[in-house]
Amino acid sequence: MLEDIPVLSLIVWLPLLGAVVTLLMPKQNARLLRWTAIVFSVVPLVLGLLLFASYEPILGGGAYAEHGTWLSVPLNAEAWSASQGVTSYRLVFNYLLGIDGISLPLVLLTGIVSTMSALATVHIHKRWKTFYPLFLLLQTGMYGVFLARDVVLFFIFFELTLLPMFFLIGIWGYFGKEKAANRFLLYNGLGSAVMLLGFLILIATLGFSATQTAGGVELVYSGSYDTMLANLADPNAAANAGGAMFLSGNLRWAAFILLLIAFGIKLPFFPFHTWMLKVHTEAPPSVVMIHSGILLKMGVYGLIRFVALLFPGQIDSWAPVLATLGVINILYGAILACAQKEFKLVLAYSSISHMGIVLLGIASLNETGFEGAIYQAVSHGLISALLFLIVGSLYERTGTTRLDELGGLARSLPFTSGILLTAGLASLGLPGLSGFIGEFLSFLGLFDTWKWLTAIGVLGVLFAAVYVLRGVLAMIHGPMQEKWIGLKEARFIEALPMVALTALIVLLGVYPSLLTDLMQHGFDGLLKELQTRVGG
Amino acid sequence: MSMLASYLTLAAVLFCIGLYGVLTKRNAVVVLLSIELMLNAVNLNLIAFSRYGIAPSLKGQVFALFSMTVAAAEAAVGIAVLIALYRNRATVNVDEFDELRR
Amino acid sequence: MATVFSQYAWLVPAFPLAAFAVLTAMGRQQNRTGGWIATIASLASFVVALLILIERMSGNADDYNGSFDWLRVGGTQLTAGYEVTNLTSLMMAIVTFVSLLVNLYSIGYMKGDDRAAVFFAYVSLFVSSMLGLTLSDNLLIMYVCWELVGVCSFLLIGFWFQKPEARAAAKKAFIVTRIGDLGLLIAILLLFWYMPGHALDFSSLHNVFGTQSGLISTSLTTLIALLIFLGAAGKSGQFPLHVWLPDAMEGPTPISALIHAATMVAAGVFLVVRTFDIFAAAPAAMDTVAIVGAFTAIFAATIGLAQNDIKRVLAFSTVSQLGYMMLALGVGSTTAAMFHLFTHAFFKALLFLAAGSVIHAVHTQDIREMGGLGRRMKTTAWTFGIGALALSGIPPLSGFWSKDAILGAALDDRPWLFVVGAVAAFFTALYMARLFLLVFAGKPRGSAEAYAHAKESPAVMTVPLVVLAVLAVAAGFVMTPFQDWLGPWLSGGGEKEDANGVAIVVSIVVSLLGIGLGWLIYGGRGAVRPDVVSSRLPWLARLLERKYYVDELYDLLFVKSLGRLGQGLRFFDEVVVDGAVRLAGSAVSALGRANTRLQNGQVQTYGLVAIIAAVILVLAIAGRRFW
Amino acid sequence: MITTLTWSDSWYLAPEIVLAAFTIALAVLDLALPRRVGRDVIGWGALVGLVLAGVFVCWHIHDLNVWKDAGKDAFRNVLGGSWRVDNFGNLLKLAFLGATALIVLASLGTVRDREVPIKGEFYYLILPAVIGAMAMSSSGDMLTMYVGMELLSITTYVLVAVRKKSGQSAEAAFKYVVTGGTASAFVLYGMSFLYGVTGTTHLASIGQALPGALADYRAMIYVAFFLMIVGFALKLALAPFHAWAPDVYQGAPTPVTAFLAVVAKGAAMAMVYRIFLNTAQFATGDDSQVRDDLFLALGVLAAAAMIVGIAGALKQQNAKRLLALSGVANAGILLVPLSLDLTNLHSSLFSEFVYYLAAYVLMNIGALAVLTLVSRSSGHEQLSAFAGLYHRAPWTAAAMTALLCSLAGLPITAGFYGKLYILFATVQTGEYWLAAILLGTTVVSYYVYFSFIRQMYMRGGENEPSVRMTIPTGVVIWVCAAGSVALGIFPKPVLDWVDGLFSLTTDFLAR
Repeated sequence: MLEDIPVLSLIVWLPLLGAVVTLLMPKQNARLLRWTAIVFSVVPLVLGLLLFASYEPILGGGAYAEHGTWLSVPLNAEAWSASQGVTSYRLVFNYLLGIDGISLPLVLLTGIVSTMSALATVHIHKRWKTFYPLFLLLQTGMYGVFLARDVVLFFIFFELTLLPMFFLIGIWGYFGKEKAANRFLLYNGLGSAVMLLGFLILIATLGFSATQTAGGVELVYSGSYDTMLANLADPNAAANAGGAMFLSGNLRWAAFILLLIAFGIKLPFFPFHTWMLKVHTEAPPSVVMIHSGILLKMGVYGLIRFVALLFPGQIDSWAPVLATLGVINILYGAILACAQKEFKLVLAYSSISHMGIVLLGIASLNETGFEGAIYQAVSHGLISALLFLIVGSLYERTGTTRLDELGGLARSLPFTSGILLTAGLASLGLPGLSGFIGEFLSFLGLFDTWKWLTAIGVLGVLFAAVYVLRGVLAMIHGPMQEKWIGLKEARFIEALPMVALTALIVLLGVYPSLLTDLMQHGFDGLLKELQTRVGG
Repeated sequence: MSMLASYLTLAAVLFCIGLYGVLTKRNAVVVLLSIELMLNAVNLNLIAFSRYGIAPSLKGQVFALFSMTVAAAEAAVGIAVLIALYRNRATVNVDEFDELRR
Repeated sequence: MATVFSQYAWLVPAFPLAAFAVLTAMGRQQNRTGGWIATIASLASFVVALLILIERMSGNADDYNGSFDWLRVGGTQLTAGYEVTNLTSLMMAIVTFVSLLVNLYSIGYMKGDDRAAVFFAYVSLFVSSMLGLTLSDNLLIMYVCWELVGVCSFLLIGFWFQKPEARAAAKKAFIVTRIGDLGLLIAILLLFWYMPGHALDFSSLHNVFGTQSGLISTSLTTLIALLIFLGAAGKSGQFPLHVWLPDAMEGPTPISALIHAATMVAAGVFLVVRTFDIFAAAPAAMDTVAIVGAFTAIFAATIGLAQNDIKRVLAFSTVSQLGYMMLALGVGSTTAAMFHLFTHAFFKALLFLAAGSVIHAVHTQDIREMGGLGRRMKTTAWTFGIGALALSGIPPLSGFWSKDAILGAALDDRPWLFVVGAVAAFFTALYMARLFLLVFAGKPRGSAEAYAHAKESPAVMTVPLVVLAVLAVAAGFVMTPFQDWLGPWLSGGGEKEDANGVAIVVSIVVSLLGIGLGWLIYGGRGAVRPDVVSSRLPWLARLLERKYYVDELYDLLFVKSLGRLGQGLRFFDEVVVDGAVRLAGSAVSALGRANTRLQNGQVQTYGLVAIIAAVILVLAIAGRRFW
Repeated sequence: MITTLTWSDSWYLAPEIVLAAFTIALAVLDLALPRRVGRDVIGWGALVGLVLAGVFVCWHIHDLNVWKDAGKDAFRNVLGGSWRVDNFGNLLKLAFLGATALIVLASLGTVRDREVPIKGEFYYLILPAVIGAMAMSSSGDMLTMYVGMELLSITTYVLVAVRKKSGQSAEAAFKYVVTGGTASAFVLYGMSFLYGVTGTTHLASIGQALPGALADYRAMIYVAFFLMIVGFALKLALAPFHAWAPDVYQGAPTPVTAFLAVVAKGAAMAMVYRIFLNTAQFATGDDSQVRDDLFLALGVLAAAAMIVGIAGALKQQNAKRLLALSGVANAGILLVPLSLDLTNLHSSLFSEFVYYLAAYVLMNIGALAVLTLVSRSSGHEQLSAFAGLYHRAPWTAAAMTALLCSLAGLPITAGFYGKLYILFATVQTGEYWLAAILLGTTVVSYYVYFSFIRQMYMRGGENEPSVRMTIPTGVVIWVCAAGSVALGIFPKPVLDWVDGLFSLTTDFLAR
């Protein structure tokens, strides 16, 4: 049934439709706007769940893939036609959407976190009619990133998330919002510029395909991911390329490093992390939920999809570098998280630490590690979304999230505090909650190859306990200050996403097969490549 | 060839004098005159090439004629602009034309 | 024989889990009924566990194993499953029994607390995960439950969250045990990659390590064993990870009885027993276990001598007794260890509950403010006395038999450890005598008003005391040197405890000596002044009172230095990393400013710059061709 | 060979003749019309003239297509080869005419008598300027090119000074005259050497003769080209030859600023393309050193322009100066395709250039049109004039956002696609350093252009006066904004069309 409708396109474009719809609505009716946004966030989620239900790992997502040509622009063929009989020489940007075990979990994550964050937009108090279209536009960008199978399309969706985020931070943020928005824009702009250069190198050196027709040769450059994979796998590709420049060793390294940095900034890894601190502290909570919950995961996804899967040789020899970076991230983030006085910053640094675990998973270069990386991404997405949801809810009530100003909140806000504690425990990797599985799989994967590094990285788990407990307990335990006595417990619309996210975190922690089974065949190609490389 | 070389040298010197004038003279009128000097250096160049050049042809002289005409027009406009400016500022000192800055 | 009840073993943890779910869902409204829901659930668990135990005791029942797919790791499917063996059934029975009693006791103890429902929810979750830990058939699931019990312990220590001490203690408990957990985690990682077929279940471990298959080298085995022991040490409060356990006494007393005396802290011992094959294959690891155990036993016992908080004395006693169990394991006697775990569960739970009863009555934990309470609370005093005697190792109480089994095993294996154990036993008897005498005998030292208000606790609290007291007396008879029933049952008939006359005599003598000395000092006769040590050797008294300054050392070594490192990195992050970013930014703006400065409005300046630029361009690009 | 102007030749000069005729007619009309009659009618007349000229250009394109289909060369030499009708010229002419039409239309809505007292003059002087621009893009001879360049320059000198009561306007004009004159002198000086080495001023002939002259007159060839490069760098305001541009742009009336930024720059660019592609390719011979140096110099200038332009704009508070500096950067981008090697793989430089030029026309004119509106309501041209525009005129703010996205090169806009196309070319030819600089400056440009967005959306705005929109300006703004977005989403028709029309061999290599 799902195969017959363009389900992926629906997932991508429905939020945009929602954005248009909200634009047509009256300006003052916040409820109407909010519920429209919620509906348009839920529908893609439902579609994603249907996909999830019918997805067969063994078959892959081929049945759902959508192929189309978006642009086919001419490159001047005169010189070619004279020498090689090329009749058509074009640059093609495809509209390729696809799904597999790597992207499906992230699509689901996007749906879930977006929906929850849409519910959490009750904390937005002004300019709704501008907020919701941007919010929905952002969703289109995110879905597009996870579903696009053409590097240019991917890039466009990637950039498409930039603009709404800039506004969402800059208009609805807290005190230093403009600065935060600028930082976000510049840093991510830099990242996407680096990424674009990498992609262009890929297109120019891997994205070509020549078709022999009756009239002559048709030469095409395209950003199609599958074409690139096919060219990579084809040992004769360089010869087939004819005059075209094939990806040489040096270029391969250059593109690899460029993409690594590009996605590393998004991830973010040390020392490219400072931008996200400001975003975490200054952006409105529902936006940070999306930022920390989904946008950072675009880095994870990019690293796996474009760095690991496209450059098996490079990632093979750079695995120690990645693993070291991962360990640095883990410890650096964790130790700094221990030293913060502002809870949002604790969470920001903890994100850095957790993303280090993702790097470890990727550096392990085995199925376990990759699964761990994705699992960690999904789980961190849920957990950090939950944490920021609570942060928003607390900030709404207390006007601060500084650790030294809060305390004893469990007295007046037992429910919120309980959820906060659960989320904190999940964040420190407590078994039975989702955070553990991702960490475990990543460590397990890396341990096969880099035992000492893993052992050092595991220390991060200890620090995680330190900073999470330090932060969470400072807020909810201890003596309560007078002024927090009358606080009101979370409203239903706040409690709903809290409970839902908690439930998901527990579910994924208790029954991890739910996700790991999805990813089962996602890495077959790469692993085969790595094996031949290692074996041969 | 030596003939050409000397003309070219003269033209180059003239050009440089013109350029120097443009860059240093305080009087706006002199600045405009210096531009004319540069253009005239070029004219000299063209004529020299047209007479003593590698492939002598009339084209150079024609070019010089055009150039003179155009330069005249340019000078006219330049002086007109300067007059407008002088009316406004009551000075022709280039140094004082710095209201538009930064 | 067919297993009738064993296949329903999953019900045992399921009941308390259900209670937890119900209590959480219903929230705070259930302060009244909450206790009963939890109690009924643990009763149900106890019944099932008891049935299973009886079934297993009736002889040759097969081990039962059930599992389902849990997590796919690469090509390997990890399962979650449960396994019923003699060991697990025994452990299950202990846990369910103690938790039943503690639940019952808590109904009285927690009466009037407006978060009682939360308390019972936590307890139920704890019981459930503790049972899961007991039942699980592989290390990974065990690890999951292992961490869950840790969290419940953390939650319950911090139950009175408004007390800063409780918050600090909870945090400390979690973090210190987590250090041990990391060891266990790394051990699991190692096992996963080195075990054939990535198997983590206990039967495979037995097959690989127990049979000298040589699949895994001795050094690696030692490493794995030590890492597992690190985990066990964290949970069981072995030196140097013991620091959290005394602080954990900030929690409600029933919790101290249940978690920090009878069950969870014993999980470390249980873990080593479960993976004993690995230890057995690594002699060096065995030495470590034995030495650490023995050292902890004597180390904690000496500290117990100088503490003034009733629960802290008991806590150090627990640490010390756990050290005994580890000592037993280190000298190769799992039966002795399990036996002591078994008896200790009863008498230590008894001691804590009785202490709780005292605290309930006088609202203080400082023994210097007690005294003479025996007259006001007879049941409590009697039961506490029985527990103290059992702990001190006075025959024929249960503690005597189990301690004797350990000392006997130590004597057989490494006599010098026996000496250490015996000295520790002396101190044990001494501090228990001190504790009992200071609390229940003599004249009241606290305020008269408090003494007047002190009265016996309600039945719901005393009944568990009595039941436990009976068991503290009787439990030892399952394995005496004369009638050894437990040993063969647990170890499948291989191990037979030999009566060791020397051990028996020495153990009785040191216990009596300890009690006697205690009587002389604290008996109120003034034979020896209580400040005999503190006046002669003030530094020693101070050392003991300050717990050998281990906390202070850790604070200096780890907490402070982590804080300093954090500050340093913060500076680094703000100044160097972010500074580099700002520097790049300001470099660009400096270029912009240079450009702005250039635009001074002087067209001749513009021309000059242009000409200079032109010269540079020509020289750089064309000029390089000419020289 | 003596050639005379024939009727058929004048058919190929029709667009220019039309414009010239309109200039004269409108000048006469301006004189004849009584004072009290508004001069808007002259503006509309100029618009008609521009459109008519555009129709003729289209007609030429059609003619050339017919020839092409018939198998003939799709170009026409007129006046002894000094004038060429080919699609290179035609496409650029269309761009210039379109841009001028937009500017005229926008100024019809905004130029007020107080600002430009001699409005009629403004409208009819813009026409000969366009003729000059067209001559620059359509000449086959250096001489004609030079005359075209001067025609454009001299008329724009006047246009800049058109607010004759304003000291700023006159000062800007003076600076422009001095710089423009010097630039002309440099260009001309370089041309004279080129003539000296080859003995001809005909571009194609120079191209043929240069490889032969290379052996003996290498230094002179260097001199010739570098003098021209310096001259053009001044004209194009490439960094660091750009310092005059912000002053002049600021002092000139905004429509003239737009004209300078778009048409004058585009025409100079066209001239550079024409000259370098015709003469500097040195297609034969192994000695490619001089050629490489020349194109490297262009690349370096382009890079410098991108960097300095954007960096300079970073701290700029005056919106007009900011756009001037952005124009410097964009000139750099426009120059990049030319500086790249022509190879089998990469020969679509003209499509890249023309596409980005079109994008640049739209975004720059649109942005300046918005600026006119905004500065008129706030009375100044500082960035803060945009404060709260989102509240005052949400739709204009939205249009401006689209235009800024295009300027910043964010998807999916014409600016994005144009940059992408050029970037792909740089990567194809292996000029990664240029790609890196282009990308790096693009990132910095986010900051620059988003400073408008910050003002519009995140700063005050409730107290500022409202913005009064006029229909012609509104039309221009929306044409530009919609065009920017549409070109970004569907660049294919334009590029297919350009690729079908333009041919490297026909337009540059055929004599």
